[in-house]
Amino acid sequence: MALLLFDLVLCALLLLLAGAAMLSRSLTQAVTLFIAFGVMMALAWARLKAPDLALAEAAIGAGLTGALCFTALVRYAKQPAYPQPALWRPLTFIGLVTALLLASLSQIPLQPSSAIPALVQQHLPQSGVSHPVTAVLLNFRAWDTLLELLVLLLALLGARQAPGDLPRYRGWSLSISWSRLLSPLLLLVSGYLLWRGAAAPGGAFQAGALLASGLVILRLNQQLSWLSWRHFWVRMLVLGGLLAFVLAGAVSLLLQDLGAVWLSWPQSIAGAVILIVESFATLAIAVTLTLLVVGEPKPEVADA
Amino acid sequence: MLSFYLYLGTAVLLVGIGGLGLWRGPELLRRILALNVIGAGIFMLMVTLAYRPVMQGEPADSVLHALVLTGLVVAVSATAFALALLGRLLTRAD
Amino acid sequence: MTIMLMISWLLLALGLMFFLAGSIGLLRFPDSFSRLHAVTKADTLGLGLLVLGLSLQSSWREGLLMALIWLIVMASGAVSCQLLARFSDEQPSESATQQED
Amino acid sequence: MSVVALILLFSMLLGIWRVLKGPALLDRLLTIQLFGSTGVAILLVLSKVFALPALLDVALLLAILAAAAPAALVQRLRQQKQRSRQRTSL
Repeated sequence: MALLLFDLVLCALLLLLAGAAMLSRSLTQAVTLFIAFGVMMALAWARLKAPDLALAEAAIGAGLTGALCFTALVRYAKQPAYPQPALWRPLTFIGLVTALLLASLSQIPLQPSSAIPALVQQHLPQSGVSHPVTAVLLNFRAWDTLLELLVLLLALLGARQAPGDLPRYRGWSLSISWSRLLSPLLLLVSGYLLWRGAAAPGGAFQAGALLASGLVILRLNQQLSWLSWRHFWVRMLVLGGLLAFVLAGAVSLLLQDLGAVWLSWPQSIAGAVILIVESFATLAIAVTLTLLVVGEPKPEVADA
Repeated sequence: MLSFYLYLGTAVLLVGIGGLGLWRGPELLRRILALNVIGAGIFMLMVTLAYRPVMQGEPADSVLHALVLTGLVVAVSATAFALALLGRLLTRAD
Repeated sequence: MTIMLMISWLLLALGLMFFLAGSIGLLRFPDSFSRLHAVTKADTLGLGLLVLGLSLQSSWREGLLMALIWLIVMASGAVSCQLLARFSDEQPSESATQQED
Repeated sequence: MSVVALILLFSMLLGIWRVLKGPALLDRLLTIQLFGSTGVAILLVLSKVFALPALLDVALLLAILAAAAPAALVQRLRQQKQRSRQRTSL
């Protein structure tokens, strides 16, 4: 009973935050509400027993999205206020569509009819890891993960074509030393998440997102000035995830018999291959997201 | 049972709210936020569908969880790309 | 065992009281700085009591992890309180210098 | 035990009013702070309710990031003020 009430309040909070973010007059308020919405989504994933997603959402929603949106807000600094458009026409149309969608929800069967989860459970012992989500991401559907790394790379290359012009600024010493104090802990927890991914919720995406949040926070506090695209090894780190993936695919193709499928690992070394690929993927995800979020600062701008 | 439909309904309503924000705007930044809200609604629909086996005492559907996990990271990178374009646009408007 | 459980629930209830007090403070206090005070202090203490109450019902490993979480939240409450206060303190003065320019 | 989570969630609901009302930016940032610490508490309680120890890791992660995020965000917002000041001096 209390759990049902909990669900009710959680859903009400989610809808309230999203609605207020869309309709609020000030953009700063909208961004603040959206960040709070991200934290609430992490709670919703925890409630729906998806701890993997809760980990990723907490890292992305509480760290990366905040930095991204506040950077955008900085650019909106002196824009004139936009007039508020009328509400009734979009509201009628969207309300109608949403009502139809809501009515169609009763068609969703309560019993899942897909046979795929059973297949995953059946092949889990041969995958090299014991956590099903990691097995799906890095073994059964390794193609998806490979292509996702490609998408990340493309996003970074695209964003590099549109550089911003944010000046550097000197931070407070309290904030700088606090971020320095936290950084070993962030590194430790990312490593822990990566290692745990074999047997429990965790893995490359969560560890990469957390590491990226940590790096972003350090970058915003004037640390890690070497972390930019100009540096050769940073570029190698960005490419490393894809390269390790393709290399692992090629090597395991050679090790297996003729007729083996691309990106299927030999069973005896599957665990090791997954760990190596995941380590490189974590670093690649972390560095790519960091560069995407903080961008390149202008070479030198005088302090205030 | 009731919670299941509650979360399904919330997912659909989130998509609706996001669609409203996407239509109405008026700032581009708010439209990007609206796309993220629509994405959150769709992810929630998928995770709620993955929750169905839990109601029968089985583990949740890991394939859907993996899909949503991929989606979360792709969504944040797409948002970052969109915001970079937005930043460029605002710089030129100055 | 039942006494432990009772103590645990007592601590949980106390912790909840501090959380609610923090939220009510955020709602009702007259100016931003007292609201800052309410949120960063009351919630930290509430979380501490909650962690204590929960760790009476769980294994020592989980208890240790929860204690670590509490330490982080406590330190961050203190630091972010300072940073936020300094940030809002800077706002009026900056606009004043801007007018002088 | 889920009653505890419910009450915590309710205290978050109270905080929303402050984001909507403002008036200063500080008040809005404060609500994010409140959401961070209360969210950590809810995750701890949920991990007990569902017997899912993995949620403790989520709470740890949220605690670290909620700790570090305000510091970083405040830096960015100070850039905003610097930027608008540069603009007016040009």
